[in-house]
Amino acid sequence: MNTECVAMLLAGGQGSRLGSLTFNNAKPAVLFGGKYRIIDFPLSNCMNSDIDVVGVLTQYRPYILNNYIGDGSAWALDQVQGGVHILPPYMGQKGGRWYSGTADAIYQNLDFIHRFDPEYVLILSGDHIYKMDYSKMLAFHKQKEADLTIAVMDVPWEDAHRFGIVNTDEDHCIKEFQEKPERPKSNKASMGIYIFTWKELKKALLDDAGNRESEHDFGHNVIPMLHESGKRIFAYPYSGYWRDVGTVQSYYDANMDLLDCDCDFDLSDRNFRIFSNNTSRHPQFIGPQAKISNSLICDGCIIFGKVENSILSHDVVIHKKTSLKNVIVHTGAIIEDGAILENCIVGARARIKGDARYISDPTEPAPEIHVINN
Amino acid sequence: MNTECVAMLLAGGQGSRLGSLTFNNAKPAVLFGGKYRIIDFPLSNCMNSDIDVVGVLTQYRPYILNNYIGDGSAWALDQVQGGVHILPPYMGQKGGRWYSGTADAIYQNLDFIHRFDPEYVLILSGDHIYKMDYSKMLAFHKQKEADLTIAVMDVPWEDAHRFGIVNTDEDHCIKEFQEKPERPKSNKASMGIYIFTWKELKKALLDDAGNRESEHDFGHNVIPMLHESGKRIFAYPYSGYWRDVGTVQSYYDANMDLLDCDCDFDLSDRNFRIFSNNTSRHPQFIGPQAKISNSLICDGCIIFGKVENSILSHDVVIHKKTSLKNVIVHTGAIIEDGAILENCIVGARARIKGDARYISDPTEPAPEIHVINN
Amino acid sequence: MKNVAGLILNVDGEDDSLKDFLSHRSLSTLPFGGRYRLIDFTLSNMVNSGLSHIGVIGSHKYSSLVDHLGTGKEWSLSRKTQDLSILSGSNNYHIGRLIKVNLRNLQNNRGFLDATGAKHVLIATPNLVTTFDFRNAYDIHLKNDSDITLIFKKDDPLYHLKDNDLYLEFAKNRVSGLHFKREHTTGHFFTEMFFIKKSILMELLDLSERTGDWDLLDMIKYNIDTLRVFGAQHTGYIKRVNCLENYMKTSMDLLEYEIMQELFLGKNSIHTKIKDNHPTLYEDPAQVSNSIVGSGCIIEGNITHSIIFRDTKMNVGSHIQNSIIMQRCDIGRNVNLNYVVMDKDTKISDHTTLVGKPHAPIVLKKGTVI
Amino acid sequence: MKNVAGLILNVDGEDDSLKDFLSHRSLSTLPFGGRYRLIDFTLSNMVNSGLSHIGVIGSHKYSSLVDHLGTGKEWSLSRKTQDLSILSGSNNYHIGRLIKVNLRNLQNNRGFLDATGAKHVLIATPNLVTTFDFRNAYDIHLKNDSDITLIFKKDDPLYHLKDNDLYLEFAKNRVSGLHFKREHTTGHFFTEMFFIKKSILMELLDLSERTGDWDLLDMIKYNIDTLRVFGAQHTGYIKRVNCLENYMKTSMDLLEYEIMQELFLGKNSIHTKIKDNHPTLYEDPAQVSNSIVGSGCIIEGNITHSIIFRDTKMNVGSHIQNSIIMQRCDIGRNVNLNYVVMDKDTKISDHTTLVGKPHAPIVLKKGTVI
Repeated sequence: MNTECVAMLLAGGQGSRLGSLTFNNAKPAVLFGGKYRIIDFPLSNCMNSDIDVVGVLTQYRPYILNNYIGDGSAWALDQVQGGVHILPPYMGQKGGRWYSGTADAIYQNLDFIHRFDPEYVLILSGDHIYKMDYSKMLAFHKQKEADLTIAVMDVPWEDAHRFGIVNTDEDHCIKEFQEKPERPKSNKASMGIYIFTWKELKKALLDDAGNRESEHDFGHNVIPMLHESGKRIFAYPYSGYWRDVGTVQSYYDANMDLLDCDCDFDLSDRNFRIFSNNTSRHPQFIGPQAKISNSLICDGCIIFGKVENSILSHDVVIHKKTSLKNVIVHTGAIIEDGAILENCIVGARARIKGDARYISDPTEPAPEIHVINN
Repeated sequence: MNTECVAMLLAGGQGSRLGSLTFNNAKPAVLFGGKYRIIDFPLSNCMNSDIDVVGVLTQYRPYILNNYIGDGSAWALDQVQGGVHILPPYMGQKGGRWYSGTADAIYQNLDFIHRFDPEYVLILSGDHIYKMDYSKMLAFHKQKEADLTIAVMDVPWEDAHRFGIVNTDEDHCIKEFQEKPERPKSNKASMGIYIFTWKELKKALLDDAGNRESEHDFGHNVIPMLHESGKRIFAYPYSGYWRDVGTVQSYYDANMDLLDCDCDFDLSDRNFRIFSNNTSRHPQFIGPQAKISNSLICDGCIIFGKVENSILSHDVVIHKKTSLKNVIVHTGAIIEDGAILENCIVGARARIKGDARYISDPTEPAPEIHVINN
Repeated sequence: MKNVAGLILNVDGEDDSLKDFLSHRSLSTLPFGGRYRLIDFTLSNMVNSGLSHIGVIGSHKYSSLVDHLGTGKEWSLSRKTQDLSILSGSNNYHIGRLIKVNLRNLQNNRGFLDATGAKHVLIATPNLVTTFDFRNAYDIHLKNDSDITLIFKKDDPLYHLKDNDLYLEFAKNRVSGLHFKREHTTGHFFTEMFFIKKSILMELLDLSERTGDWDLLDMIKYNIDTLRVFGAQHTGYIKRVNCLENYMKTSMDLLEYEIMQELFLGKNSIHTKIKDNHPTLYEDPAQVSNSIVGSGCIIEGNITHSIIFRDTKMNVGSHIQNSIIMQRCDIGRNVNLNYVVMDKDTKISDHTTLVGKPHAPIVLKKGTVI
Repeated sequence: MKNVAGLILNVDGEDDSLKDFLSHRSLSTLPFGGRYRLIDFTLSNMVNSGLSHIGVIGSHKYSSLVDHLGTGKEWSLSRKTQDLSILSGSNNYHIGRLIKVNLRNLQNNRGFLDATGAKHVLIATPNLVTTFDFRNAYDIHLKNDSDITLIFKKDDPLYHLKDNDLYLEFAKNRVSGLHFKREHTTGHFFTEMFFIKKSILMELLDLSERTGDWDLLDMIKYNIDTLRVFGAQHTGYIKRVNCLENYMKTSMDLLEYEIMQELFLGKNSIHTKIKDNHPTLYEDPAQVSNSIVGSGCIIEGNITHSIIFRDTKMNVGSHIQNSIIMQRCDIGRNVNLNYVVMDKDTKISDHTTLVGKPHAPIVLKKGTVI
C-alpha cells in the first residue's frame, strides 16, 4: 500500500446554489453525465494516480454519499487497511464541533492523517469535473522541494476576477496571491487542489486553529499565512478540461459538454477511466417507435419516445409520444405519454405527467433551465 | 433481501466509566474476549437472526468503529443495497444537531428507516455481551400483535433496583414500569432491546420530538408515553448469558467469564457464531520456555513468558521471564523481560517495562483492577 | 429457505451448434440479453428465493465462471459465511450419451453436501432463462413430504423441445413416470429444476457408486414407485438454451416488451457481474429501434430488432438487424448485418455484408476479424 | 511495478510423496505454517512488491484455489480493476518428464497476456516459502535491458536440491548456462522466479507452437547466446516445497524464531484468506512450548515443537511432538503423536500412538478416522 501521499477530500458542502438538486443530498453526490456522481471524478483521479488512502470529510446530508462510497471498491480503493475512509464530524471527551471551514475540517482529522504518517497530503474538493494525474503534481512538488503546491490553470482574463489568482516567477514559485481581484495581474487561477508536505500542513493547521480571527479556510487564511511566513509555495500548471459545477447553469453546461464531439473531455478513454459505483441493472430497452439522437443513455432505461440531445440516467422510463430535447433526466424518473420537455433537468424519481410542456422560446439566446422535481 | 425488520444500533455512547479504554475509541469498539469488539455481539446476533439491514448510529470518536464496521462483510451484512449503514449526525438545510438522546438519534434518522419501509424496527444498544436470536423475539412480537416488545430477563432481586423493571400479566403484557425502583415489584429487568411496529415508532418519535420537556430517551420518555396512551407493550422473556460491560469491573469480569468452563457463554458454538472483522496475522508463536495455562490467546501473539488465566488480544508480545496472571492484554501491547502483572488490563500498544510490578495482595477478597496505558 | 442448499449443474456439450461459443467458456457463462451470462438467471432465482448456500459446478473451462461469479458479492452472497462454492466437476462424460444430471459431479463434491446443514437440495441447470420464485414449489415439496419435487411446465409447440427432453406422467397427483420426448410425450415437460431430500440424494449417490449408473434421472425412473415424487408447476416464461436456434429465439424474445417485463422488471431482479462503462452514446446519425443495448457503446449506425452488448462501437452507414453483437465488437462503416451472432472482441471492416438465416444465423467466433 | 504483470504457475505432480495431500487440491493450496496455503507467499510477495495485475494458473482441482483466493480482496487486489485472474491451466503433461515452466499453460491464457498493458512479466511458482521484495531484481532487469532475469540463490547443502533443480552458470555477468543438478552444479541455483519481457515471452510462445517444445526453460537454454539473460541474487531465506521431506523440514524451520521473524514479522506481511475463529483456549492442564498454533483451537494436552492449524481440539493426557496437525482435527485423550502429519478433518480416538520418522513422517489423509 502506498502511503507516501494521503488524499483528503472535502465533501461537506451543501451546494445550495444547485437548488433542489441538493435538497436531500450533498453536492458531491449529485448525479453527473447520467451515471456518474460528481465525487467519481476526484476518486477516480486518486485511483489513476496511485493514491491508496483517501479520507472523505462529510457533514451535509451524507447518507447518499456515504452509501455510494461504501467500501471504496468501486474505485479500487479497498486495500486492506487503506482505501476510502469517511470522516464525519464527531464528539470527543469535550463535546463535538461541526466543521467550520476547509482548514478546520482537516484540523479535526489530524489524527486520521497521523495514523498513516504520510510525507505529503493532497487536499481535494468534491465539486469539480476534471481528470488529473495527481502523481505528476506530486512529482512536481517533490522536484521543487515545495512546502505547498497549488494546481492552477489559465482562465480567460475576463473571468479572472471570479477566482483566486496567483502570480508566479519563471520557476513557478508563487510571489503573490489575489483573492477575486478587481484587477488581476495574471490569469492563473487556483483550482482548489493542494499538495502539502505533511509536517508543514500539521504545523500550519495547529497555528491556524490557535488563531481566533481565522475563518479556518485554506484559501483565505492558511495559504496567505504560509506565504507571509516565507514558505516555498509553487503553482503546478494544469491544462485540460476543468469545470466548476456549482450553479444550475454551470452544472447543465458541463453535462451538455459530454454530447459535444469537439469537447476534449472523453469518458470512453480506457487509459484514464472514470469509475462509478453501480448495482446491476438490465440493459436499455429501446421500443419500436423510439427515436434517439445525440444522447447519452444509461442501463435500466426504457424508451418508447423521442430523445434528442439529452442525457438519461439509470432506470428512466420514457413513454410513447413524448419528446425530450436538451434535457437531463436523473435516475428513476418517469416521463408519461405525451410530455414535451426542452432545456430541463428532471430530478430523481420525478414523475412527469403527460400534459407537461416545457418549451423554450427559440428566439431567446440562452433559455432558462427548468429544474423539475416532484 | 429481508427488510421486514430493520435494526437500529445505538453506538454513540462514550462509555466514560470505562476510563482510558474509551479515551480514543467509542465504547462499542472496545476490545472484548481478545479478538472481539463489543459491537460484534449485536451485529453477529443480527446476522444469526436473518436481519439484513442495520443502521449504526455513531457520534463519539467513531473512527475506529467506522473503520472496523467497514462494509459489514465481516458479519455477512453486505448485501446489495442492504447491510450495515453508518449513521453519524449530519447537517441539513437548517444546520445540524448532535444526537441528544436515544430516541432523538432514531428520530433524526427516520428518513433512513423510511427508505427500507420495514414493518418492524429493532432497537439495540452496543454495550452488552450476549447471544440472542432476534427472530424469535420478532415472532413473539407478531404473535402478540404488539406495538412494542421489550426484551426482559430475570435479575437477582437484590440487583433489581439498578434496572428498569417491568410488571407483566400472565400474557406477558406489561402493566407497569419502574425505573430503578427502590422497592421493585418484580425482578424482570429491561435489557434495552426493543421491537417496535414501524408505524407506531414513527408516530411516537414525532410526538416525542414535539415535546419540549422530553429528554428524548426511550426508557425515560418514549416508552412511558406509549404506555400511558394505552399501546400494546409486551415483555419478551429472555434467559441466558447477558452482561452489561459499562464499568471497568464489569468489563473485566465478563472477560474472565470466558475462561470459566462452567460459564454457559460459548464462543466456539458453530451454530451461533460470533464473527469479527480481522485482517490476516501470523499464527501464535509459542517459544521454548513459554508456559501457558487456562488462557485465551489470539493470532499474532508471540509468547516467551508465563501466561496464566489471562486473555491476550492480537499481536501481543510477551518476552522472557515475565509472568501474567488474571490479565487482559489489548492488541499490540509488549510486555518486556521480567515484568510481573496480576489483575491488570493492559491497553492497546502499551509497552510495559521489565521492572513493572503489579502484584495484588492475596489476602484482599476483590483485588483492584489496574488499567495500564502508555 | 434456510433448510435448502442450491446446486447448479454443469451441462456442457449438449449440442454442437453452440460449439463456437464454448471453446473458451462453459454454457453457464454464455453471454445473453445484452449484459448477462446464462447462469445469472438460475443463480438469481435461487438467491431471490432466499437460498444462501449455493454450489456451482464448473467445467474444466472454469476461468470465465470464476471471473464472472467472484465470491458472489453481486448476488448478495457472502464470503464470510461461505454462501457460494465453486465446485470442480467431473470430466467423465460418456461418449454418445447425454447424462442430464450426472451424479459423478456430485460425487466429487460430497464435501459441499456434507458441510451444509440443509435438509433439502434444489438442483437446477444453468441454462434456463426464466424468473421463478422457488418458495411455492418448496412449500409443495414440504407439504407432500416429497422425496423429490420436479418443477414442470405445460407443453406448448413454441418450446421446441428436443428428443432428449423429459415429460412427466402423473397418477393420483404423484409423478408416475418420466419419459424422453422420443419415447412418449405428455402435456407437461420437466424444466430441469427440482427439489430433493438430501438424505435421498446421498442414498442415490451411494447406489450410483455401487451400480456404476451415474444418471440421477435414471435412478429416479427406476425407483419411481418407491420414491415419493411430486410435481410443482411453473406458469411463467421459461426457455432452455441448448442449441444455437434456441439461443437466437430466446434472445429475440427479449425484444417483446411483455417478456422483457416479466424477466427484468419484476420485484426480483436478475443480478450479474457489474461492468463499469460510460453511458452509451448515440451520435448522429444513429437510428435505433426495438433493441436492447448495453452500456459503453458508441453508436452511429442503424440498429433494428437486435441485441447489442456493452462496449460495442458501430460506425456511420452501418445497418444491423436481427442480430446479436456481444461485448467489445467493432463494426466499421457501411457494414450490413442480418441474422448474425458475433462473439466478443470481433471486428468487422468497412463495407462488409453478412446475411444469415433466421434458423441458421452466421456465427463469428470470439476475436474474429473480417 | 505498474509495468509488470505477475504470473503464478501451476506445478503439480513433481513428487509422489505429497500425493496424499493433493487428491483434493493442488500444491498451491497445500496448508502451511498454521494458517497459510503455499501460494500465499508468492502471491503476497508480488502484491507487496507493488504488482497489481496477477494471473494464477490453476489445475483441474481448482475448487480449493478459487475458494482460497476469492477475488483477491485479502491481498488488496481489486475486483473492479481485475487485478487477479484465475486462469485455467493445461492438462497436457508429458508422462515421465517434468516441465518446470510449461508454455502450454500460457498458451491457453494468451488473453491474459494480451490484455495487460505491462511490458514485463514476473513468473514464479506457487510453492516457494520466502519473503522477497522483487523491486531490486526488477531494477536490475531494467538496468541491464534484460530479456530475462533469473532470480538465483547461493547454494548450501541445507537446501536439499534435487536432480531436476537448475543451476546457473555466469560469464561476464550474464547467464551463460542453465544445468540440471544431475548434469552439472555451480554455486548458484535458480529459485524458479524470473522476469521476462512480454515481447520475448510472446515470441517464445509462438516458437513453442511451431516446434512442439513447450518447456520455457528449454527454450531459454537453446537461445542463451542470443537472449540477454541476467541474474539477480536472493539473499534471504527461501525453501521450495516439492516433497514430503521438504514440506516437513520447511514447516519445522518456522519454529526457529529467526526464520519466523524473517518470514512473518518484517515490514511486509504474508496475506491469506481470513478465517474467523474464536481465540485459542488453553485449558488446564495444557502445556505448549516451541510451537505455532492457529486460532479456534481448544487445547488441553501437551504440545512440543509442532504446528497446529486452526480449529483443532486436543484432549487431556495427549502429547504431540514434531508433528503438523492441519485444520479441524480432533485428537482424543491419551494420544501420542511424534513425526505425524495430519491432513484436515482427521480424527484420532483415545489411547492411540503414532510414531513416524523425521525423514518419513506418518501421513494421515484428509478425513481419516483412527
